[in-house]
Amino acid sequence: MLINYGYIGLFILAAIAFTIVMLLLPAIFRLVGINPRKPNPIKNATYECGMETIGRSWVQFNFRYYFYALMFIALDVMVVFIYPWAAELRKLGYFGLMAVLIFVFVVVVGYLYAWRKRVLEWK
Amino acid sequence: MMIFNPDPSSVRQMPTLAPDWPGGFWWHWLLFTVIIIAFVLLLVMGYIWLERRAMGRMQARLGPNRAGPFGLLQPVADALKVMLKEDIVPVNADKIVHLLAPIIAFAPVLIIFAVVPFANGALLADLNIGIVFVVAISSISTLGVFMAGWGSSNKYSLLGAMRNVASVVSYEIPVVLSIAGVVLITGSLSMNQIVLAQEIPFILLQPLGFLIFFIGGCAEINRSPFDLLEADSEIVAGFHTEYSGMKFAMFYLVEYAEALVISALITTLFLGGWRGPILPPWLWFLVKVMVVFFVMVWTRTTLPRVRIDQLMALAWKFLFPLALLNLFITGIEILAWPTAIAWLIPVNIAVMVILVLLWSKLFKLGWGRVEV
Amino acid sequence: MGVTIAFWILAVAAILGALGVVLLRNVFRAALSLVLCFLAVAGLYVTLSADFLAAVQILVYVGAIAVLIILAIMLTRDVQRGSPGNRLQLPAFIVAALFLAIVAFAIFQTSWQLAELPPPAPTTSDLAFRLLGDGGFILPLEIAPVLLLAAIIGAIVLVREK
Amino acid sequence: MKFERYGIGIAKGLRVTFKHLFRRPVTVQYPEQKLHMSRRIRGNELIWDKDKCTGCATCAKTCPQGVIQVITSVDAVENKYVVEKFEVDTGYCISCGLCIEACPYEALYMGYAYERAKYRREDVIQTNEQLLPSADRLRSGYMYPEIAAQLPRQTLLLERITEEEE
Amino acid sequence: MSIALEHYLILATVLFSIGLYGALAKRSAIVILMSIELMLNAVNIAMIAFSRYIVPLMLTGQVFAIFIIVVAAAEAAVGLAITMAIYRRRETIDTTEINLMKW
Amino acid sequence: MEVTGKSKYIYSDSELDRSEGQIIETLKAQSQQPLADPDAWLDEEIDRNILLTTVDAVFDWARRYSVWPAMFAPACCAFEMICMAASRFDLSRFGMEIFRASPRQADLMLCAGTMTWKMAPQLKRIYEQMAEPKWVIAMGACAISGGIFRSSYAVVPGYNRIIPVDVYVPGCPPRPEAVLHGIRMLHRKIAEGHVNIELNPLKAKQERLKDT
Amino acid sequence: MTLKTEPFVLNVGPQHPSTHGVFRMRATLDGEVVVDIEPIFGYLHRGIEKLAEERTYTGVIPLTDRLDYLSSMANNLGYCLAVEKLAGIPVPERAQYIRVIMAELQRIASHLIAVGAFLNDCGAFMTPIVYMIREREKILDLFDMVCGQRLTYNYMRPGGVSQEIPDEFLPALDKFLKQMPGWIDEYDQLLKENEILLARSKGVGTLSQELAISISASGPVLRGSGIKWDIRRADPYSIYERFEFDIPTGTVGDCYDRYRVRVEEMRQSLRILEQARQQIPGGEFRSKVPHLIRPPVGETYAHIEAPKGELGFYLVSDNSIAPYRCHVRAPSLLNVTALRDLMIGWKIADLILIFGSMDICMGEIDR
Ligand code: SF4
Ligand code: SF4
Ligand code: SF4
Repeated sequence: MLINYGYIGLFILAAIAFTIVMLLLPAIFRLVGINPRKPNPIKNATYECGMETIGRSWVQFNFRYYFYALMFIALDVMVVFIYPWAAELRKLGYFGLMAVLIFVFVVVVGYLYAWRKRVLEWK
Repeated sequence: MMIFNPDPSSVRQMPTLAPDWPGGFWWHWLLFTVIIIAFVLLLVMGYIWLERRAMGRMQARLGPNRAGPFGLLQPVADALKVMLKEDIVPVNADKIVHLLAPIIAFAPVLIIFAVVPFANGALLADLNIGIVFVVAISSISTLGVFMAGWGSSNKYSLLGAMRNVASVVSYEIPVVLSIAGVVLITGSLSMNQIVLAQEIPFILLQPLGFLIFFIGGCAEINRSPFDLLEADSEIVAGFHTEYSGMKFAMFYLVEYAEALVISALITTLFLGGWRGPILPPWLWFLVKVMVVFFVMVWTRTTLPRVRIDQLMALAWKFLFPLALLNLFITGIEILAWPTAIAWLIPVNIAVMVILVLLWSKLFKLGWGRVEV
Repeated sequence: MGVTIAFWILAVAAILGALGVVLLRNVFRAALSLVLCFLAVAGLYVTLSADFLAAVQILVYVGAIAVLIILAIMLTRDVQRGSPGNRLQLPAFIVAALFLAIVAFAIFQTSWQLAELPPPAPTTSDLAFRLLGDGGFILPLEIAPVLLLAAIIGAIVLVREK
Repeated sequence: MKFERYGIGIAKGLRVTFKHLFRRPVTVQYPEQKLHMSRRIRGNELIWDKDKCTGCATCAKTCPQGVIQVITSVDAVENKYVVEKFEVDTGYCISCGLCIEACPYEALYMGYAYERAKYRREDVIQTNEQLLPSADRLRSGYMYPEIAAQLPRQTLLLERITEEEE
Repeated sequence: MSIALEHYLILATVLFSIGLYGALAKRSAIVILMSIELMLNAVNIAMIAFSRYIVPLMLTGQVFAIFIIVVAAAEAAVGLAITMAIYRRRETIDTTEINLMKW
Repeated sequence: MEVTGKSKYIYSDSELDRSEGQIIETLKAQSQQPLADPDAWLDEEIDRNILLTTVDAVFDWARRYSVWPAMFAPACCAFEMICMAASRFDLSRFGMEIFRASPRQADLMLCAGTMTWKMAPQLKRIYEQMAEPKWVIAMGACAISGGIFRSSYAVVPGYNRIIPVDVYVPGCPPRPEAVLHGIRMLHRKIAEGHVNIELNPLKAKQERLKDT
Repeated sequence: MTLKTEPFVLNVGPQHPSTHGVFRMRATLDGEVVVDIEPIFGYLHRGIEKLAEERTYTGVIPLTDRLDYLSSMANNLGYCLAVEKLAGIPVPERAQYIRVIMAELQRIASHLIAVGAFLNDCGAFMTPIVYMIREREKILDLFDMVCGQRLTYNYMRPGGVSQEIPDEFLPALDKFLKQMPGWIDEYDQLLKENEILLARSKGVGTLSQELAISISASGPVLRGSGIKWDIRRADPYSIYERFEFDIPTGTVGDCYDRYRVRVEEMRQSLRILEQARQQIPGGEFRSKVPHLIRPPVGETYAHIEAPKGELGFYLVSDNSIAPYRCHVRAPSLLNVTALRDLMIGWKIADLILIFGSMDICMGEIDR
């Protein structure tokens, strides 16, 4: 089994290396002088429809985003249990089905609570 | 040095990385790594070309046709040119994050292809948790996009990045649950096993799962009606507003490579992967992937964009409950009729139609304050 | 052999990532280095033949928890402040170092009862049976969602606008 | 989002785009195929008939822009004006055609050509000889029905003449 | 030289200590939460290593690890929620500045 | 959430107006004369070695067929530009349909319309923010000379007061074909102008250093 | 407890892909929600009204072309009506019909762009606008045939039109009238019932009747709110009282209504065109007018129903060859004043949508 992960691990390294090489190409070109580079203060300023930026750029966002992430994290954890279950359901039988049904039901209660409390909406 | 002198009894049979393929481990790895990377790059270029041409035709025009025959070299020209552009790093940007973002966005997409079965037996490695691997790795890409938005220190970028996070966070769950439906039928997490189990393409057995996966997949990679995070008409170019040159090209590539991932996954999970008569497996795979991509282009040409709250509502209030229902209905079916599968096709299609209609109705009535 | 190399690389990456979390002043970067640590740990799981868990690690930690943390950073505007230490830095360091020393000592002193068998190859199905099968951890399994439910409700109550 | 129509609206839209896939594109491949312009085209140049022009400078006065510059000297022998310099800055002219309407001696025409992009600003200005009609500087039929009648019929997208001609 | 149980345990301890240091010495609540995640991760490594080397067929350690991940997720969710709730009232998440008694 | 009062902006309106006015006045004072046209390549004979010429040819080819325009469309001419991108004239045949909203990713600024002094600082800013190499096509009388509004107090008499213009396309508005012709001329310029291969990187670097 | 979210100021425009020109909105956002918006314009202020004071009455016509450059014919018509009223110039019958034909064609062309741009702002990646431009192109061909330009026609003159329509014009017009209804149907198929579009635009940016009246909105924006007001009926100019047509109105006044009103108006314009085509008489195309018009001292106001609303020209004459004062009542400018009220509380995406549904032309707003 580990041999497969050996392949994958090396592939991951290769993929990252490939990406970095792709990014390095323009840098090399620039050293050779093919790619232009003429920085100036205006060019390096932030683009905002041709205006100068008003205020800071670190926008602060609404807390509403948090609820989605929250629901997501709970359900994601649920998925962790669902996958092995799904793969082996035939052998686990109705008992397994019931177990996961109860599991999901309890989490879904939380989901319904969130729905009821209208945190899954943008007002 | 006691630490590194372990008890002889603990020295056990570690599986060695021995060659299990003619030519040995390294050759196997090298060959297929090169093939996969080249394949992905070529296919992505093909995608770009296909999209521009198909979209052109649908809009009653021609599309690129000057660079090379039929404009086939258009993506090459674009790639070269982009490589030759100046690279701008805004002064306000978090430079390291700005630099790392394209890498973190692009590498995972490439890595996913390591386990996609292009032909019988995945090329590089057939992981027995293949599909979980794909789901897990693909969640890293989000981070790259977020880093891009953050690192640019630009308001539009940040808005785009936030939108991306919001959409990924919402659509991951329905997508993953619809995949679980497929896993239920196959009883295996290995991508190749999933293909092998598809005597009947799962699009027939899991029509609802397919629908959810398609919509959710498109939303996750921000295609067609869900392309909010770089919505031209709203937030300029979204998270890559401040990127130029090769770094921008990376994001451009990511966009299409992700589309490729989704079409490859749809092909593998629902359309029978490389299976098919007469033609060689890889060709079948290619054809199916292209067809799926064409559907994506088609919807992109036709549909308007949804708004962020609608995007979220669709995921949380429409797709997610349906995905759960689908999962358990499939589970019961599997347990009740472990073998007889074929006659479930009409049943499942009927179930899909009923569920979707019912849910649309509820949606419309504003049950549980669904309306947005 | 391959496992050894992989272990060392991943261990170094994990420790670097962890150090980054406590040493970097920019909170956003600290979170990114936490992600690096998570990924390295996932790799370590693979070297321990826990492939499913590795995927779960990435899925939950990188895909969800890291995103949650980054969102929290965005929402609380903590970046501007950086991540300074408090007055307890030195004592904390001593505590941590002491802990490390004691535990390391304990580890080397214990003679572990190592099993001879190789681990089962695909862990997923075994996991499924351990979790859901007869005599598995069915009770904890059913308690877990209650925990999640409590977390959801608690967090919503805490953050929601009145 | 409401699904009042269960996605039928979306399906209809998809059908329209799909139909277009098999329609002939309306594109003209510009540098190779060219449309016949309107017979009254106001191209972006002026054409000046030196012989007919009397140097009365009505055009210059009518031009809302003051684009036309006419410098004349008096020819005492023949008792008429001689145009020394007739200059049009086509980069400034807005092709309104008022000068053509105004010229009492029918000495000024709009040009039929439109491909007059230049690399330099100075090149856009036309003086004396550059304004005369020639083979590649056809006159347009704007305000001159006789000329219009000789020009080829305009290609209309409505009729898609291009199709037949190919 | 082969990798044995001790290696993993030492690694886990190191990670745990770093997390411990972070949790004790940092002022930002979010960084403290991140440090706690680190500690949980370290425990997970130890769990899985034990499972792998001591009871390879039982997978008990892995099951434990899954539950720890559940706990970590819940902890992160609630911890960050508390952080945010505090931030909303106090405009800060600096633990030294948060004096709960004087709320 | 209620936000009330003027305090919601970081700068007050009058401050913004005043600074805007200052910027415009400075720019106006600087832009009394047109900038020189970047046309040196028209006369210049560049001799290079064979290798570089081949590489150059490939690069120029790529640049030529992948000119992405920035969206810059202040006035009427914009609609001819849009028509040019639409089905009848189809800019995409030249690989140009990717209108980039962000100047960072664009190569060509198609100046379609009247430029007012109020807008000029933004124009300059957007132009500066485009990544090298970049080109400019002045489309229409307004872009060349101010056109019909030349005598107006508010209008910049030609884009070449602010930014260097590569190709001038007269007309008001120029027909889409005319602009396409201009674009083909730009292609020629890209092909023959050999954007930049600095043969002596060291020297170039020194020059760069000198600039900054 | 209100959130202590820092208001975050975002510039939308002046150079923004979907502000239809150089319009700038300083939006204060809370997350994605617009809490305040300040429209800033003047980026296209070209001084048209001032320039008009130093040109002859005929020389002003090219300037009017560039007011609302999407409906130059209508602008020409409005200006010429004003001059005729001021100087008492008669217009021959045939010229009236030609003018009506042109104005209605122009209305269709302008609405095509308005609808296309609106749908494009919804994010339907280029397709609707590309289709609509294709149809507009057909109309432009007709204009091109008549006056030799595609955008700035400069066709109408005080006392008629500048040239007789060419022979091939009327057959081409017939063809157009035959084909156009089919095309409009096709567009309706494309997006009229699209769920996403409905969800995006129904109920969004509702302009109440009171507000619409109090800002003196006009055109489709007003009619979208359900007010039957059309200058062609309310104060018929030219020969509009001879034609039969309906005034389509919306019910709610949201973006979708405005979009539908425009589409229906195209159908009505086709009806008018049909009738005008049937009735067009022979005769002169221009009455005898001196080369330089010198109206008597006085002032006048003439208004027409331009595609975007009530377009009025207010002229003051001091008996010279140039107007003493020329003021334009630009429909877009008045319609755009509703912007702030419509947008507050909506999201950034809606902001663009609402802006698109107003159908604004910067040339006219800034002048
Ligand atoms: S008006 Fe005619 S005749 Fe008089 S100067 Fe002009 S072109 Fe010559
Ligand atoms: S066409 Fe108009 S602007 Fe051009 S020269 Fe003649 S009158 Fe002047
Ligand atoms: S050149 Fe003519 S059409 Fe173009 S912007 Fe200027 S006035 Fe408008």
